[in-house]
Amino acid sequence: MNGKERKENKSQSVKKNFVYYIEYNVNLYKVPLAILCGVLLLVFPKIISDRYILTISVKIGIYIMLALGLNILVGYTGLVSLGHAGFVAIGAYTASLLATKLGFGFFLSILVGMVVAALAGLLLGLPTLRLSGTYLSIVTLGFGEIVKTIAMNWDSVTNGTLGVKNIPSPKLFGIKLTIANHGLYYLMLAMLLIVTVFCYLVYKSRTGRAFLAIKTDEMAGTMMGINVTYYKVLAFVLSAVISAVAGALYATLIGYIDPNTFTFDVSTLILSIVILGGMGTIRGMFVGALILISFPEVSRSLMDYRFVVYGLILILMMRFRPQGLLGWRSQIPYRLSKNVKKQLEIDANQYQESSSL
Amino acid sequence: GNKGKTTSGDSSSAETIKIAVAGPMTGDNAEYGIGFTNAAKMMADEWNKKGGVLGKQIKIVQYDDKNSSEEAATIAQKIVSEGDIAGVIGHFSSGVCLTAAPIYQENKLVEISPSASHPDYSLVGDYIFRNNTVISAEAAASIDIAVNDLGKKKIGIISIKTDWGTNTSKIIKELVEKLGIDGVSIVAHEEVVEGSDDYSPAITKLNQAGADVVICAGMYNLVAPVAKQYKQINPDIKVVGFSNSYSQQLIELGGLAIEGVCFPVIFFSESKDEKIKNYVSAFEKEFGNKPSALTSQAYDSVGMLLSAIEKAGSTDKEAVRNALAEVDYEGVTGQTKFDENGNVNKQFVKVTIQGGKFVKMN
Amino acid sequence: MLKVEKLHTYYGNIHALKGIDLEVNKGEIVSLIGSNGAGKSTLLSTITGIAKAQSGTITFKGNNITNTAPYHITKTGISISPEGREVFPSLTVEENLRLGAYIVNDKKKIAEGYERVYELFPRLKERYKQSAGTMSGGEQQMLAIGRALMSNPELLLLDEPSLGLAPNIVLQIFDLIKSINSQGVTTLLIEQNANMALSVSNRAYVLENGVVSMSGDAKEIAADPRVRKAYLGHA
Amino acid sequence: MIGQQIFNGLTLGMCYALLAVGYSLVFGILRLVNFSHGSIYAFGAHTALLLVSMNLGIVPAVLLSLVFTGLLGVLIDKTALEPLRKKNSIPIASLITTIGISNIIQNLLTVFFGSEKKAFPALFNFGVISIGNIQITWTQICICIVSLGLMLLLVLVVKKTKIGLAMRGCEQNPKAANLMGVNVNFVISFTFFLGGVSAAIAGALISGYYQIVYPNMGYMAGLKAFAAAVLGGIGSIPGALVGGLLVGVSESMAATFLGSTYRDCMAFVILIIVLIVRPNGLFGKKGITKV
Amino acid sequence: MAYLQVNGITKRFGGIVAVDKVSFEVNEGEIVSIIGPNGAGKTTIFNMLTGVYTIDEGEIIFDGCAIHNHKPQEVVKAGISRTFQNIRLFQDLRVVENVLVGTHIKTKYSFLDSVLRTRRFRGEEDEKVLTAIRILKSIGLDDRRDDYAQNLPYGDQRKLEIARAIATGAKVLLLDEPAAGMNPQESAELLQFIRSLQKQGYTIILIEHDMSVVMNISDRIYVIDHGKPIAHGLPKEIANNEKVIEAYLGGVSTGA
Ligand SMILES: Nc1ncnc2c1ncn2[C@@H]1O[C@H](COP(=O)(O)OP(=O)(O)OP(=O)(O)O)[C@@H](O)[C@H]1O
Ligand SMILES: Nc1ncnc2c1ncn2[C@@H]1O[C@H](COP(=O)(O)OP(=O)(O)OP(=O)(O)O)[C@@H](O)[C@H]1O
Ligand SMILES: [Mg+2]
Ligand SMILES: [Mg+2]
Repeated sequence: MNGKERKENKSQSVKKNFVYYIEYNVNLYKVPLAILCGVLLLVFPKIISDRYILTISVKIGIYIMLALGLNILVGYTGLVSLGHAGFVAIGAYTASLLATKLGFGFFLSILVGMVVAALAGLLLGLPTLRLSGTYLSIVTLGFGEIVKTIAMNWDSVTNGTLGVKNIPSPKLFGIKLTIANHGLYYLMLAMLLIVTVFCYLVYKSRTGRAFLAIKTDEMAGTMMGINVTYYKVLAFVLSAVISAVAGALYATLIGYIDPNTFTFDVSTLILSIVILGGMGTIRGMFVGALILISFPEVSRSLMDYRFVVYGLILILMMRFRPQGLLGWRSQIPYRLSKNVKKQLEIDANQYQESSSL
Repeated sequence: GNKGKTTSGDSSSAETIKIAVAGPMTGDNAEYGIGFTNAAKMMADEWNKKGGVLGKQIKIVQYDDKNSSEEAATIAQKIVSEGDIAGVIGHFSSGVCLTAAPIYQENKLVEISPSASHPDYSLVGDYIFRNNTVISAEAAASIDIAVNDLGKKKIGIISIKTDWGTNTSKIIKELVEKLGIDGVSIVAHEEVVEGSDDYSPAITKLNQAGADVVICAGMYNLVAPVAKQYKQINPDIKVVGFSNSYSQQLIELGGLAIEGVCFPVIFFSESKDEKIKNYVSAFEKEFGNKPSALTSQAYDSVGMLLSAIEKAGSTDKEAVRNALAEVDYEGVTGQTKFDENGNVNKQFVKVTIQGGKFVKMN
Repeated sequence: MLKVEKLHTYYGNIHALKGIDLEVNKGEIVSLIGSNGAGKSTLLSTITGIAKAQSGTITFKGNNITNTAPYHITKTGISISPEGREVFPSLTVEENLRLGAYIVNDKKKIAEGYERVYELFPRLKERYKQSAGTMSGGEQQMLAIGRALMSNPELLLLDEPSLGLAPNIVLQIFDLIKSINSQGVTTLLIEQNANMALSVSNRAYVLENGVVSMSGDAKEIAADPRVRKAYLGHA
Repeated sequence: MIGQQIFNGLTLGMCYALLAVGYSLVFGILRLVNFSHGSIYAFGAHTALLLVSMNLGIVPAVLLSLVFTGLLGVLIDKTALEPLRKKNSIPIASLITTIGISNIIQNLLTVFFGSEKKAFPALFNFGVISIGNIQITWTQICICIVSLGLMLLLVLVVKKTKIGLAMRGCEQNPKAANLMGVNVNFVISFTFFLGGVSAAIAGALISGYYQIVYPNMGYMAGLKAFAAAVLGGIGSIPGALVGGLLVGVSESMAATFLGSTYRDCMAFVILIIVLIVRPNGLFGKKGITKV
Repeated sequence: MAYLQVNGITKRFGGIVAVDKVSFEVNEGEIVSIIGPNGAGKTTIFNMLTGVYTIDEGEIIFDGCAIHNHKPQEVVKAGISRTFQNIRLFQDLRVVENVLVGTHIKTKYSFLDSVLRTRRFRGEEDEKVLTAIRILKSIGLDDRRDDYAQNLPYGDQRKLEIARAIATGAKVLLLDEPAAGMNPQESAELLQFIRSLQKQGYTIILIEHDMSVVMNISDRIYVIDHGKPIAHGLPKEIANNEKVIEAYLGGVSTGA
């Protein structure tokens, strides 16, 4: 009786909720919605073939990937990194140096970039295990600065301040993928799809739950048998690898990188995207990147005031939606698989039978 | 609408002829980009008063690349996407120019940089020009000042750790070696980074090495503090700079410490030449400060581009390029003609500071 | 002395207090009982200004204190031992107590305050240099109560003071409530241990789902069969 | 030469310490890394420059700039951070807010003053003292004296005064502090005022030392000072001093022995080494986490 | 040897000896309570048992293996799980997810399995969800399955902590003041629940100040004061022990 009352109360309060409506309907029509989005994204370059807009679109895609990567650290595991530009730099440098100096193909060099970044993630993850909060953040910040300094001073490998020039466009089946032939755009889409799905799958598994547990209460997590060390390092590694992929793509998009491409401002930009979109969510990264990357472009006419307004946007967003634009807790019930539902029904029947006996 | 836009470049339907000025308009080196824009506007005004070019008015469109390569790559895409730009004056530093130039080349849009000095820049392609000397020429002039005019032998180099600074210092070293003048040598080379105003470690090391002249490969904002901090420990030190330190701000920032600092320039605003005098006073009236060397090179760059358009008789990209390659232009920075790579050769004036003023060396 | 009229408080869209009327007279001990989530702590939060009242008024000594800042309310002579203890974890026991007497400027009064608290809870005296956060649960509860006494309040609000305390200390706490009451301190008391609470109180209110469902003389309430069943654990 | 470099490093370190104190003060009460501190510092220096150019005389100009910069700190807290506290929003929202503020201040400075480097009058320019073969300028000595004095004062405020106790209480548990009668928002604003003042003092001293100001001046210096603050144990004022000096000297040494291009990452290298050994910095207390 | 055997464990914090040579034993299927004045060292004992603190002296032997100074996650794996005196739920997660986190160590699929969504992943994941829901049913929280832990009333949060501890698959549950903040009726319900756990074969160690719970449910009771054991025995014996009454109970009716 008591339980039933409660349940009714709950469903009442849930029904009022706006977020619930959105989520409910999105969930209901997810297949048509996905197809619609897919088609729109695929035909986009056919409708708008302006190179500048395509360049920006690819850039947005890259930043979505970067945000997804950082989100694993910040949004899932609760480790605030202020040096993500370091991982981006590692990916970008490794891939473009291999491509320009040793003539590796794009896909091979990206693979090596991922491995190197994973090692760097491991390297950074391990010593930071004992650190928490601000202490961890500043070490990641330092990591970013150190990577930059290495890139600047290791002339024989990185060309120092001269940077890496003439980074070739990726080639697929002998075709050069460029902005002009939309190849780079589709490459970005494909990579973005993979990264997004990957993040989703990780999130919806025991790994994702372990991340979240560590974020909310590390001690309680340990008490549930979670190997905090392993998962923290794993978060670093995954995050680093994704950033490296995006970094490599970025290098071919711009065609030139130097140490100053990867400053602290890049790290804070990625972080801002994560927070603004809604940390811990995947949808938020898309919206966050769309806003923060396109804003400086659409607001060029503001000139000097451009970044004043940018700062204002950050402040106002945080003031009115500190949890991020799309940062809400899911209101629809936890999704149970068919098997579970079936089994639960059997349970319920058995219970009824036994009580009616 | 988009399609019309792309074709309007070479059709004559447009009301105006647009010239893009790209450079740092905000941020760290904004004074240069804004200088470019001002100079370009002045040149365009002069033409417009005379009736424009090909009977159309000239419009200067400003693009901000914040002197960053990645911004420049986007900006260049934007400029070529506009479709109705007749040519680009700009990008400021060599590294940034090198990122943007391939995009212009690929789209066959003429670019003239008033400031790029890296040897590779003009090699990007046949649409890429510069109205600035290649760095080796200027470096040779600086060494000449240090060795011949100041009569010093122990050269120290202090260079800013940017692509320009690294490259310049490398070339200085090579040149000194090649010259092989008796007793002249590089005694020490120190690199410094932007974002720190404390140069004492580098200076102390140069001083220990016994340098009697320091070639400072950096802009005014490096030369001034280095001179200041160096004179505190060695009042007799001589400092030689480059043309990009030729700016009123050098004097404001350096105060007494920059007395006697020397450098080679292509353009000297105190020149007695009537043409230059008129230009300088007009510029000062309009914008409240004297034009720097790079600004003046931008001014001439616009003049050359417009002459080329006039000569080509259309804004057809290829015709403009071909005409530009042929232009022989008498500007405030001297008689200018591009060689087969799109480079120029200029006469250097040696300038020093005396009593808080720039004067010609004798 | 304290008068609450038609008080409504929300947490976002959760309606936690739905029109509370309550009064505490000078010199009284008043108990507030009710099950988990009834809104007892919310009422104290609203009185102390931590939670904002949507509507209704709270008057203390004739002054309207609705929705004034907590620090201001403290200065008028209300002091609270809050739910969840809320000690300052890195500060020492002594510093915690010193902050309790933040509004007191008289050095002598502060010294007396320390003495009184230390006498009451010798454990706190033993550990006056220990960081409050490393104290055991019960020790922290003692600290929270002691801290509330430091400001010599006229009205003392106690939110489940016996929580986590050993049985003998619980007895001591109720003795304390009586003894400071006899010194003229008025007390509003929330307790899960309704039996004991009612036994020391003059009057009592029962809260259910954000409304007062019953009020009256403490003995009458304790005798009420519904209360006995629901809150006192007697069949 | 090494002696000279160590001394130069110490002066530089004092400058960092002055900046680090600002981070520590704000962190010490809000547990917030105030990323706008570097910009506030630049603001202080530019205000001083502006006031000096108005012919007020250098001392009144500097003093006025302290007040203005302090008020800027209060303004930031009141307009941007207090509303976030009211809503109990997640800490990282405040962090992003301070990044936004930093953007605004720095770009407004650029708009009004231009991005180029500008000359700042020399302070305490009374000449040079030689001890052995080490040359020490009066400017350096004054920087050290003023910094130490300021830090001593701040330590006294935090440790010995009632408002200092209130500050520590607010850091630990703002809600409880409020219940104890502490006007938490006032105390926080006061802390921001102190932070602003310390940034302005740093701005005037450092600009007077190098005689250069520009809108971007707080960027790298701010990051390094932040590292210094953490190195010492963020929240601790003596920690900020020791951290600052350590960063200053190691940077100077790195510039001497490795080359100036390595100096910027030196602060972080030292920081990481220290944190691996002492995860809460040199003077930092371990957070209390009793289970 | 008993199921869980604790021999002379000691913990010092600076000058304070929080736990001083405490020994006790717990047999399989028993409910054993630890009581004592505030600050006696009860929670500290739990912290030592679960590997949160290293111990300064002594040994802890569980099911024949020494487990002292092992990492907490290893202790959980060995089969000991706990709740906290101050509730430590994963507040941002749903109720069912809280319990799922508890099943973490019993889950065997690999990272690759989860990225590739292999059959093994799906099978195991379904099984764990089912386990979680069944545990919630048994504890009466099933209808709050989709709520976020933060929004639960206090009493339900306590129950969820227990559910989460059960989900780890542990056989020994350490409950630290589970009845704190509950009214008499609610603690009576809790009492029933703990009994039912015992029937299901769990071994339970309980810290509690509510004598109506302790005296009713415990098979045996250990009393410590100032870190030292002062008495142990059956509830009745403890209730009438002079030392215990003086140090701890005062004049409270124990309901035993
Ligand atoms: N910070 C909060 N945010 C949202 N809802 C809250 C918050 N605090 C309390 N509530 C809700 O408000 C209602 C009243 O809670 P309150 O804490 O006042 O109850 P209580 O009577 O003190 O219960 P307890 O005996 O558990 O302390 C409950 O439904 C609770 O879930
Ligand atoms: N980290 C620590 N540093 C210093 N002292 C500590 C620390 N942890 C616990 N103590 C002290 O050890 C003693 C035992 O604490 P513990 O938490 O075990 O008590 P308890 O028996 O659980 O008490 P309660 O019933 O009040 O919860 C207490 O006096 C406490 O102050
Ligand atoms: Mg309550
Ligand atoms: Mg305890």
